[in-house]
Amino acid sequence: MSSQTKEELDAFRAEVAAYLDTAPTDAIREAGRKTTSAFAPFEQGAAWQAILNEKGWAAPDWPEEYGGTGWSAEQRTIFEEEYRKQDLPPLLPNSLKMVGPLLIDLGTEEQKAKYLPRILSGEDYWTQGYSEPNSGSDLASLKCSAVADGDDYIIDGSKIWTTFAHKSNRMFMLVRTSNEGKKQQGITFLLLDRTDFAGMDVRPIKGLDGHAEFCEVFFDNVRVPQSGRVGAENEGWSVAKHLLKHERNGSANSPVLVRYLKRITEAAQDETSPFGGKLSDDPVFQRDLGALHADVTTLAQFERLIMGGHEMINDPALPSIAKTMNSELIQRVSVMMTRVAGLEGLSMQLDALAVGSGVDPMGSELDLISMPFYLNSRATTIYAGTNEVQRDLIARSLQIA
Amino acid sequence: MSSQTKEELDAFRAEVAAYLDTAPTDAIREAGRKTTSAFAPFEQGAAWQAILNEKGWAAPDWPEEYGGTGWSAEQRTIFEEEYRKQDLPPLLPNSLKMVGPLLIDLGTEEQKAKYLPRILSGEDYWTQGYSEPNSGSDLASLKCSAVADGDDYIIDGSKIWTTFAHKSNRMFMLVRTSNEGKKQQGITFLLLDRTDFAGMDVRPIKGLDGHAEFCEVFFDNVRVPQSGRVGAENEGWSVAKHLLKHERNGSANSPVLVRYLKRITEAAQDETSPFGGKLSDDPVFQRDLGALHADVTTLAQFERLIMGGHEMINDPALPSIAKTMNSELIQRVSVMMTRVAGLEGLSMQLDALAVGSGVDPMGSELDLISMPFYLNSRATTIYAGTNEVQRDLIARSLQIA
Amino acid sequence: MDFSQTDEQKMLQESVKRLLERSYDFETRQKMLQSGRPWSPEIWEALAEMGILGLPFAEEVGGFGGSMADVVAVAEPFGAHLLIEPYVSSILLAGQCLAQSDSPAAQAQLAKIVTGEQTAAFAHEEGKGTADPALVSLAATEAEDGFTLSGEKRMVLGATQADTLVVSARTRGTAPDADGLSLFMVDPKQQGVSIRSFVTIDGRHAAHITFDGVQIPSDRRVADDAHEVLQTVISRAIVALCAEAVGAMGALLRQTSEYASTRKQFGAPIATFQTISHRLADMKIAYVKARSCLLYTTALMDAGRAGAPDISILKGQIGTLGREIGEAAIQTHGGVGMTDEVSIGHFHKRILTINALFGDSEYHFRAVGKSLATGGA
Amino acid sequence: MDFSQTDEQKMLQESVKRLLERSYDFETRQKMLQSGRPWSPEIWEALAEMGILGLPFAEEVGGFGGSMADVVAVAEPFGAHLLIEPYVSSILLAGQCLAQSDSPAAQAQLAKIVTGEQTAAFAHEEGKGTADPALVSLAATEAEDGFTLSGEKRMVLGATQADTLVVSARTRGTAPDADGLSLFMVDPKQQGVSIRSFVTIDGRHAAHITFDGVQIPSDRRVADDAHEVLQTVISRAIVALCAEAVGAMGALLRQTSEYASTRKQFGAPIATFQTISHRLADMKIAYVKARSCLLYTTALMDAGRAGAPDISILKGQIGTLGREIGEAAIQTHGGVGMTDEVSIGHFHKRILTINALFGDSEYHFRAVGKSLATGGA
Repeated sequence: MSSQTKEELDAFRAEVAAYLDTAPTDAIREAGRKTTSAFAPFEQGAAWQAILNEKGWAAPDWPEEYGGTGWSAEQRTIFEEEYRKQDLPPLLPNSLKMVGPLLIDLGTEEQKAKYLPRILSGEDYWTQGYSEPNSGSDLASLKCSAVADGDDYIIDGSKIWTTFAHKSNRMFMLVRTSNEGKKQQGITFLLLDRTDFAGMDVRPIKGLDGHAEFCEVFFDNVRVPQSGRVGAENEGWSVAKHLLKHERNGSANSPVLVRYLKRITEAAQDETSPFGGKLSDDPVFQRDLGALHADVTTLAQFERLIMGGHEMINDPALPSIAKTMNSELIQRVSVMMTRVAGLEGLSMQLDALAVGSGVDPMGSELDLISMPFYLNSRATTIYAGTNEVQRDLIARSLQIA
Repeated sequence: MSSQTKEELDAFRAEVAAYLDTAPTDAIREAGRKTTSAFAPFEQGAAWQAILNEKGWAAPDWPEEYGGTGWSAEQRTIFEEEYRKQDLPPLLPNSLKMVGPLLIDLGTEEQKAKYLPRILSGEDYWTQGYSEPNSGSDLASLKCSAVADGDDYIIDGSKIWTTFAHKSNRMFMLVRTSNEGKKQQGITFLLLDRTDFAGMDVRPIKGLDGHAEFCEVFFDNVRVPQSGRVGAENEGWSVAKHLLKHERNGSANSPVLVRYLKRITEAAQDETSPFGGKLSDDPVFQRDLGALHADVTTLAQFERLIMGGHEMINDPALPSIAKTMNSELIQRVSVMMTRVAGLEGLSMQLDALAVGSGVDPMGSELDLISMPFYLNSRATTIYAGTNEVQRDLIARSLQIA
Repeated sequence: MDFSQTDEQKMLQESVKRLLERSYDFETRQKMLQSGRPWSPEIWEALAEMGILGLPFAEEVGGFGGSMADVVAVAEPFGAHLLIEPYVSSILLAGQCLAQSDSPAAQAQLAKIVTGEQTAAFAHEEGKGTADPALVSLAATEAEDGFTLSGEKRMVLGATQADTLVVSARTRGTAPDADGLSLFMVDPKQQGVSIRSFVTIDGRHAAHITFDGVQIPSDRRVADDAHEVLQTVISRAIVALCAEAVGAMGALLRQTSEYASTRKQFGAPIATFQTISHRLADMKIAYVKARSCLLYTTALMDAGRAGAPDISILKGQIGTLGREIGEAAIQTHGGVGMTDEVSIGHFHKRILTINALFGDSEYHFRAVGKSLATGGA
Repeated sequence: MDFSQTDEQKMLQESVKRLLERSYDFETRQKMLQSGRPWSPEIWEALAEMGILGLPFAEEVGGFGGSMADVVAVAEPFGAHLLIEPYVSSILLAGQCLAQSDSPAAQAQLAKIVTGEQTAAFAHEEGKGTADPALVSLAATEAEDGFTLSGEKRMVLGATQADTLVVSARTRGTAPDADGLSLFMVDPKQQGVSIRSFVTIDGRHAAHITFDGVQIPSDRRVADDAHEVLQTVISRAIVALCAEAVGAMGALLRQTSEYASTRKQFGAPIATFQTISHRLADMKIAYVKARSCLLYTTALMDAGRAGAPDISILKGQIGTLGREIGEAAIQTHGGVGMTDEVSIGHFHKRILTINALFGDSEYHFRAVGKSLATGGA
């Protein structure tokens, strides 16, 4: 329970609000408004992280000794809420929500000292090397191999869906170090200090929205030091499972949806219904908005129960339930956004979308992001374990053996 | 293509309309208005069939030599349309759509002569003995056994979901005559001349709507003549598959849905929206009605393409597609009906529902049937092969081996 | 806000569960229904003895000053056991209306309700449902020394056995004015009151009640300017009804999981077929959503921060998610799920009933959207 | 009504398919898009030679008097190959508007369109979409010897390469009056016309066009009282667009079935997982529904019996079912389906575009319901 009084929390809220009103640059704000993905525009995301880090607020979730804020659950919620009252870019999740917490839990002291500060400052960006062209849902079938050679591993194979690999300077990955036993055995978790080792080749892949957000990375006899290993050799599967816990259970996902819905609702004040009157006064719009808002609210309620330590936190299916709910809601919100954008969503406007381009969008800024956001959000039910895999896991929790 | 001119078809329509305006008794009309299932109230359904049979119109789909009408596809459609302009009870399907066509295709001359006329006249009602308590979707695992003994079979076991078994005088059933080979082998198709053979016990099962529409039938050393067999011994599975074709592909299902939607639309003229004004003027009602009407119309379009001999008729998945579409639409229409009924749908009114009871319903007649219809229609995705089984079959048609 | 049950709530819930498991299993309930009895006086007495009837009332009137969370703790097992007794109608609706009143008649009546000696029914909904109290139009015309009631109330739960009716009526204005509403205590045996009783699909006894020039003395008006009282009382009753529904959903999820794990077709438990297992997963997601929304809204209410949109979100979610779970449970059970003999369909009918009372999910979702789009939420 | 293709239609469709398979495979199309070319003049010429450009026009203007079913027969393969050429915009929209006119200027222009020598674009939609022509508000003010156009048209397909624009405008009244609409032929290079070009998500070139006091001589007005002409022309174009969408849906169904049958995870083709196989089944059901609705509505149109609700049902169904199929195809393909490199997402974007043009499925379903509930259908 909270150790702060209502007055202290109000003061904290005021402090956060004041800071967020002044700290971000215009480019960072523009990047926030133009975010169409879980991944903000890269450069502005990194710049924003550096600014937050100077304030000491880059990673509220982390333990204080590693650069966290030491905030209470209420304070973290207040920070999230205030953050989402503005259109600020989300911080890039791979480093802060995945590698960082993992190293804090399982890394060596050397690894922590070397990597954590540069994660906080945004100097390092870690791309995730998990999936392979033939290992998607069936991740454990991965084949990209690492063969020990002296103090090094020699890596051969390829990784795909490595988000922002072409902008990253570091990579965490799963490699096959043994073909013995079950496929989950024989997997090792590696940290790569660079993404330009000799023999590494990064090919950006253009997505449906016209952006290259993810990449394929090819490894041809790439030599990397064994010191980058996290956990023991052939124990990488359990390291990855540990990390997934952080990825899925990291923090509140509802505030960003609340923000998008608010933008949609505001936009509807300026739109005309084809049946006459303002779109915001249209009963069908109101009904659909209400149903969607109810589900977003329930996601928030669920998240607050979890953060408040409700006993359902012990349910092993919880991360899968959270992932399923969140991803499917993102998609529904994105559809609602395209409904409001109408025809205006049909034009490709990569130039106007680029932060700092100075190109005005042809419609509103919400119209501008609607279709890229919709298209990009189709991936939410695919990445981080498809929702089919999640439902398998949820169902498993219901089995009466 | 039609051999009739537009004038001939118009004259035919007028003849049908005039007949349907006068032929049904009040009780039959009341039964029609109070039908909440694919099965009309039993007694009035049979009475109506007898009347239609006198006119020669009991089975328009049958070949003329067995009592069919010899109508063209257009005439059959016209008959269906005129039939559905009034709230007339559907004819009980088991006999007319299942056993009749099956006997016409596969029965012996003796069987045809003995059974077909009494099916047409409504004197005989055939209940279906397929499912067993442990053999539902997995019908081929059925265990109810028939052991040859002289010219007879001795039946032991039980059948369930036998619709109107407690009102029927005949039964067609699948029995196990052999345990050799695959489970589909060793099944035999039997006609039972009576449903009160010594050792037969019929237990009606009350449904969610409070009606006993289906039954469980127990067989304890029941002796029946082997002459009731259709097809060869152990060949019953292919006989049943042949029959399923008739069940699923029999005739147009959309007209009854069109009728229900019309009743809903008319009722909405008399209802008030909680947001003010008439329900029929409420945009949300209009949108939902429009989407549902579009789907009902598309079912009708699909059915007319099939009746018109479009090449898609050769698709082996067609019966499953038709069954899936139809059953899920019935359910959606029934939900819409309960929405219009509101609170009025919550009262159990078995007395008012009983044809001829003289008890006035507490709300409108549509309110009266809404909840029983909704509850009963939950079965449409379960019976005649669950929709899960249907989707398995549809998917099979897409497999690229 | 705290969302976990206190130890006291856990004990309370456990004791209710034990009582119902002992005396209110599904077969016992069905036998009572088939006998035509509108309720079990024995259970009512047991609930009175346990203090459950007095739970939501202040100590001054013999209650225990329980919170919304306390009521939710008992209402969940009520739903899981398909209770037909008039807890919501007599205690949370009629009783709470009386409790908001300082009229001596109301207080005297309330005392009998708290002890379980008598029950009351809340005659409020009209037409096909009265989602907003402002839509009430039953007329209370001022007359000599009182009022004359004329009009109809529908779906009055627990009316059959009620000793008194608490009736919402309009002394002035027309629907949808929030102004001009009053609450009256009416003796159901009074002249001009006609009661048409029936059983609801979820087994509760209820009635449509016609008031034909019913004379009510002034001192039986227990509240005027009653819109706010009605909203407060109905909001709390909605939370309790939703807790009943969540109890029913939990039972459906548990029973359907069990059935799917034991029922075999094609040589394997049907839970091993991915379509079934994913449907079970969807049921669980729906249940987690429903329960999260219930517990959060309950906490909001106890913190005095539950506005109309919060109640609408809860009511809308429960109706929608409950239907989803109920329909999935029936489909998974197959033919067996279509019968009156197993509890599955009864749970579903309970959920459908709760959805239809006090505005269905369609109404409430739209109310939420309207409030949002016009800047209200 | 007959719903099966005639032998002539089969031949026509086959020849279009062969042409596109030869010259318009996905890689070729993508290269053209990447090059920034708004179309392939070679394909356009080939279509002209095959008589496809003249297909829907009367023989007097060099056409072939084709039926709606004929157009549908060629539009399905257009959709299956993601054609970016302005067949709908130049032939079925602008061209058909001109064909309805007896003005000499219109006839002269039409002759060039039919031969493929020139193309035209239809400048009609405004704001975020103009579901009903009566909503047009671009002003055509009477001026000396003609009209002055002022206002904006959006999402003018094929505007980039068009030699002439056919513009809907209002000479009197205000939206939503059906009265007072006219059609004008405008030279895109004329003073006061500003064109902001862009590429649509489905690869078509289009523009927003501003008219700032553009002077139009009277003889360039090709229709007045044009609401009915607009409705007729747009209805036929909608059917053709829906045929494109159905072509795209068929391609998605086929390619996704193939992918699911070959892509292995957990040691088996993913089509063997019941969730995937049932999703494929749902895609097929959606496709059968979409195609049934298309063919039936086409036959209705050729029989002169397609009313506004019939067109709305088709447009609504195609938008809804198409989205369903497209989203299912992407999900089934997983990450690969999210890339620009395979055709799956491009088909989906084609379907989304068609849904948004001339009123989306939400609009049309509601229009159907409104018409029904108010006794119109």
